[in-house]
Amino acid sequence: MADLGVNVAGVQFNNPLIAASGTFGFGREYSEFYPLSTLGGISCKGITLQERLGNPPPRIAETPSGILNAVGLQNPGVDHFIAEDLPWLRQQNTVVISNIAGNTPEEYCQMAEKLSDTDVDMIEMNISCPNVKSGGVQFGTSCESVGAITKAVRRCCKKPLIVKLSPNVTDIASIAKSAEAEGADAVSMINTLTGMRIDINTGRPIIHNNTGGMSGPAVFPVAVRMVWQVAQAINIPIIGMGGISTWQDAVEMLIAGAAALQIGTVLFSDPYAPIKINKGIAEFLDKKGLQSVAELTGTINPW
Amino acid sequence: MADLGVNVAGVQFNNPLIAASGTFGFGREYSEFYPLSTLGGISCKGITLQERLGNPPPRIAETPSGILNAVGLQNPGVDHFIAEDLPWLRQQNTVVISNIAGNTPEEYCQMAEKLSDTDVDMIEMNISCPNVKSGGVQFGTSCESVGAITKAVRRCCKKPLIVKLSPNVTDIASIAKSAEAEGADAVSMINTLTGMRIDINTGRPIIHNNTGGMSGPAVFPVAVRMVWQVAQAINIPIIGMGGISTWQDAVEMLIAGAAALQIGTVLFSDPYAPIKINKGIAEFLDKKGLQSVAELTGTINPW
Amino acid sequence: MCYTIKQINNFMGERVATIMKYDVELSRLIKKEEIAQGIFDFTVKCPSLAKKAQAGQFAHLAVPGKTLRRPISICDAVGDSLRLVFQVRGQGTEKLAQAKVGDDIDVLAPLGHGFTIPPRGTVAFIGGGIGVPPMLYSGKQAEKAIAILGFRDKAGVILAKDFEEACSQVIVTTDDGSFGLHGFVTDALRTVIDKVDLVCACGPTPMLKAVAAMAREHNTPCQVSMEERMGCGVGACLVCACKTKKDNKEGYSHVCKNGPVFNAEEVVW
Amino acid sequence: MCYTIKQINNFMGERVATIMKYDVELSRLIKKEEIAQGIFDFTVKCPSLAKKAQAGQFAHLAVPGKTLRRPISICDAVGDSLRLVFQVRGQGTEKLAQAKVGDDIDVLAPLGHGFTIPPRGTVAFIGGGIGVPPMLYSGKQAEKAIAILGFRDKAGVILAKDFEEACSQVIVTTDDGSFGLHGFVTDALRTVIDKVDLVCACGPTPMLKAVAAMAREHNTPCQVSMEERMGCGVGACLVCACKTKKDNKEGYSHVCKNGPVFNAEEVVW
Ligand SMILES: Cc1cc2nc3c(=O)[nH]c(=O)nc-3n(C[C@H](O)[C@H](O)[C@H](O)COP(=O)(O)OP(=O)(O)OC[C@H]3O[C@@H](n4cnc5c(N)ncnc54)[C@H](O)[C@@H]3O)c2cc1C
Ligand SMILES: Cc1cc2nc3c(=O)[nH]c(=O)nc-3n(C[C@H](O)[C@H](O)[C@H](O)COP(=O)(O)OP(=O)(O)OC[C@H]3O[C@@H](n4cnc5c(N)ncnc54)[C@H](O)[C@@H]3O)c2cc1C
Ligand SMILES: Cc1cc2nc3c(=O)[nH]c(=O)nc-3n(C[C@H](O)[C@H](O)[C@H](O)COP(=O)(O)O)c2cc1C
Ligand SMILES: Cc1cc2nc3c(=O)[nH]c(=O)nc-3n(C[C@H](O)[C@H](O)[C@H](O)COP(=O)(O)O)c2cc1C
Ligand code: FES
Ligand code: FES
Repeated sequence: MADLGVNVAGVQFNNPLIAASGTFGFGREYSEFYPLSTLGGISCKGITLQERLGNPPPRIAETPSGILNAVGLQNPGVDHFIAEDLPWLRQQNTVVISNIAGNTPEEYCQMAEKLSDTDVDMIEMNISCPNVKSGGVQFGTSCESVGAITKAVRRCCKKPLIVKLSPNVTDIASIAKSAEAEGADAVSMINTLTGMRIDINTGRPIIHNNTGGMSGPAVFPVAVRMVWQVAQAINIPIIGMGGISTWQDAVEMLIAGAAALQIGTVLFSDPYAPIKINKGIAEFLDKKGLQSVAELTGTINPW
Repeated sequence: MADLGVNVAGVQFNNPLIAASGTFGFGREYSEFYPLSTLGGISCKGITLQERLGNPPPRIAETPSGILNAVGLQNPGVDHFIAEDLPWLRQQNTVVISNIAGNTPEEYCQMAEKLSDTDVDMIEMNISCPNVKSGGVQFGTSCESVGAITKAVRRCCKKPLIVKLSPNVTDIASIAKSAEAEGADAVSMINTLTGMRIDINTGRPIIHNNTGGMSGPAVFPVAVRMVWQVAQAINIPIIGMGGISTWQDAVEMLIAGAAALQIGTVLFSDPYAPIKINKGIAEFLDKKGLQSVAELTGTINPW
Repeated sequence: MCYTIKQINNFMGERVATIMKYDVELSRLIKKEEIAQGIFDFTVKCPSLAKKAQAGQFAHLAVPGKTLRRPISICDAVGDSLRLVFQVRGQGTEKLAQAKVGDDIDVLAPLGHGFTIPPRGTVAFIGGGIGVPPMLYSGKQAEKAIAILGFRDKAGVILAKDFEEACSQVIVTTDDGSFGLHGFVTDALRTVIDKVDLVCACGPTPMLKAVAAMAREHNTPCQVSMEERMGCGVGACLVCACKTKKDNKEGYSHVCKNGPVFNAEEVVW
Repeated sequence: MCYTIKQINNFMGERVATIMKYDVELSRLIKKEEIAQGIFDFTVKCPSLAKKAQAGQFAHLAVPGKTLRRPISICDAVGDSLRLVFQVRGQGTEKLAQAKVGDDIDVLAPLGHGFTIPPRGTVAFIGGGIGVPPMLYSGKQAEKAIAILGFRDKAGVILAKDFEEACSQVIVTTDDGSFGLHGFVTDALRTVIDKVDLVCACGPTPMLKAVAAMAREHNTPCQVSMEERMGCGVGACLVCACKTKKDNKEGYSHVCKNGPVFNAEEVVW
């Protein structure tokens, strides 16, 4: 049988499926469904230097084949994460990725420093959260700012550094290049696509933040396109995500160029999705006579 | 009963529903379903200075709640349109919008000049077609280029000029402002969101052009968000589109800030959608005690 | 350590109630009735879930074609079945209502923190409108239960007979007086509050607020079941925020995990 | 001129076959059979559409939950019903196959340009695999019809009896020889081509290409039914492009309107 293991920036994952940041908390809830070692890794809820309360509700809305969310980075702060969540997570036999967001480059650096002294496996720098006024998205939309912040954080970060890219940009490949040039070890993409729904009876946006981030199957074609574009532009690995909900989607994203995957919204429909998707990938590899996931990555044959 | 008529840049429409460019050809086919006066207007298939054959097939793929297309602007050229299609269209008792795309600003101007001497009602400048190498999208992604081309075409265009905006950009509001500043009479938005699907068995993109433009319900929340952002930035009217498939969607888009609407992909699911949507809008207006569509436009009440 | 298909299958097979706290069960719809205009009473067979269900908890139902599940309170748990009563509000509940007897519904349950009902004493169970159903199973847990059920009008009255069987006393109110007492549930509560040890309530927020205020006035403990739009339903995604105050610090609790039932004193209205 | 609700309703009521060329009809599924593994034979009642159907045209079927309709050839038109035979290929046809007798299917038909069958003469109707069904109604239109039906193996053979009734001669071939002639449809065509005045074919592109080449060799006119992914189905969106040559100029024709049936000579293979 094919080996589902993947290696991203020197970190070995049991399988290519990583829980997407913000959809999986710090793992405790889903560990009541199955052992977390079922997943290749967990990208934890985005944390900030200080505790954040997040946005007022409503924080979620449904859209055709997708959802909008605007949680606003509710989290207990980096220190609490290190003290309370990380030790427990470490025991779950899965890769632990800490997802961080800051108001300033200095905050990102402070967090990266703190986390560098812990045993998290990787740091995922969220410079693309669309749901907070100063939650990083301003860093994520130009090559200059992405380059600058990557450079700054790279210097104080002793862990493999993943830069998480926003899809709300004109040219994602150039942005990925800037991250690579300044020392990112991998990129993860895509974060949510900014969207909005309005209650026609009240005229009120359904989400209190007015706009929210779209995820789920609806965004999948955009994610695949962007992963393909970025795969042609950079040499560091891509962690692909955005709307993956079946094993076929997972395979498609790998073919487009992803070395590993994150899945988020599908967990809300089906908490067991990771098990089914991993099973499907393994069977597909076997059917195709491939030995590993890496043999599938980037095998797209464009016209 | 409420009046469904709307006025966009001085042009009066019987109702706010306009067939979206490229989904309705030059109207002949759908006129076999119902009189075209059922629609407020028709935005014709995008035309170019010379005839274009378009892309090789496949040109379409399905996605969750949406589709991708890459027709590649197959069209008979502006002269043929003026000679063969326009006279027939003129008899259909509906507003006729000519949608144009060019390889160079000069081509846009030449077409605008030719059309200015005809009795088309409006010209919609497509600077956002993602499916041809030089089909305008390069003009549509920066403020400078949108400003420059709008300025150039404005000078040679004697008809009300609509600039059609691409959603594949970081900051659509600034781009809309540039169009307004250089004399656009209205903007229409959104064109398709670039996406991709891959056949996992062959590794081939499903669409021959590799990427295609996503439309249909999946993109609706992105369209609503962008219309809202642009409505706050400009004072010229917005023709809203992108995934409208029910009367509720239509009302939502109007509330977000659209003065009129285009509908495209929904016609493929239900050719009679315009009739149903108009009926729904009229009933909604009556229920809310509104006299006209204009009274609904932009009535969003953000948090 | 690699992940084999055997392991995967094992995981899927092993996810039984005794090992894991959360569980999803494909549950056969065995009874369906429209008990009032647009209000459906479903009985679904899901042995492993039903036996764990507690009063005030909810089920998170998958809806074909929808990305998000729909949270519906557990109205009753009898033997190996759950009873779920819901109102058609939007597209999801409309689709759910189309399920036919014999269809399988994907149920994630029982979720959340329910009512905490003391073994002894008199409890008032107050339901307003579609907040009535969860009070039925709850009412059964109390030594002495007084049910106060508020509806807009006679046509909206549901489950009155079930409550008659389950509770020592049932007061039905209607806003327009077309059935039972003319008035609001608070009018009825006022008449009995002196003899109750605890108030449990579910319904529209203004009602909950009024009930909580009255309970507070009378120094009676009060638990309220809150509603918020949900994603995961288990406490991971943090979307179902409800403003609460603990140790004098305001913050957001989560309806799906910390709730849906909160001590009324905690809720920041 | 404004658009009133009365007018709107009128439009919806008036869209009858006699006024408009294109029509959609909610069509009751009155018969359903799985005639081979994964191949379904549907009979849908749609009087106004059935009476307009011509050989080689197709129906565009709405699939619940899908944005795009699915094109399925008209296999037969009898009285007020259409017969549609399709194979489950992906999500849409899988969903279609779940329809139950009594369900209503939203059918847009009859679409496209079908076979042009002369009133006199012998016509060979060649179907390959799931290209077989449309040849049935077509075969019925010819004075003398020779049907050549190719399948992978015996298990895949469909509609043989229907063709026996409708055509003067039926030759079935299978790739593996498990039923009928061992070989391809072209092997069978070679044996009869000298006596036919026209060849009509539907099936996989390589088969069509081979059939067209053989017809050409024998100076026999040939019409082929092409497939392409579709949007509107009526010729407006231009997605269903098929490369054709007219007056020595290459360009894209559209399968839904100019086709699905083309003169083989026009097609650029
Ligand atoms: C803990 C809990 C228990 C509930 N118990 C019941 C019950 O027993 N019976 C009953 O009829 N209803 C109950 N509700 C409300 C019920 O969940 C909503 O009416 C339902 O989700 C609406 O879905 P829809 O598809 O009809 O509406 P849509 O508007 O199509 O739904 C769109 C999205 O918004 C969410 N949403 C819309 N309204 C609500 C709401 N009031 N509360 C939470 N989410 C909402 C939906 O879940 C969905 O995610 C409960 C809600 C919660 C939070
Ligand atoms: C004119 C015409 C007549 C046809 N007649 C028949 C028939 O009588 N019986 C039959 O079984 N099949 C027929 N087909 C093929 C049938 O349309 C496809 O098998 C079907 O659309 C596949 O849909 P799906 O949901 O199973 O596949 P999916 O892969 O889920 O479909 C995704 C999209 O691709 C399109 N697509 C996929 N494969 C094809 C294909 N081969 N041709 C056209 N579009 C495709 C689908 O329509 C849909 O838009 C015909 C096709 C055409 C163009
Ligand atoms: C409720 C929710 C909360 C999220 N929070 C975060 C976050 O804190 N940090 C982050 O980088 N991404 C966050 N995301 C984005 C996801 O990690 C992911 O990029 C996105 O949802 C696309 O993947 P999906 O379609 O599989 O969900 C969040 C997404 C959701 C739905
Ligand atoms: C098949 C197809 C062809 C299109 N061709 C054009 C075009 O020629 N010019 C143009 O400006 N937009 C074109 N579009 C974009 C639509 O006009 C519209 O912006 C988009 O489809 C979003 O609206 P919808 O979701 O209602 O379809 C095309 C869209 C489709 C689906
Ligand atoms: S719904 Fe996810 S935390 Fe409550
Ligand atoms: S499917 Fe639209 S032109 Fe053929």
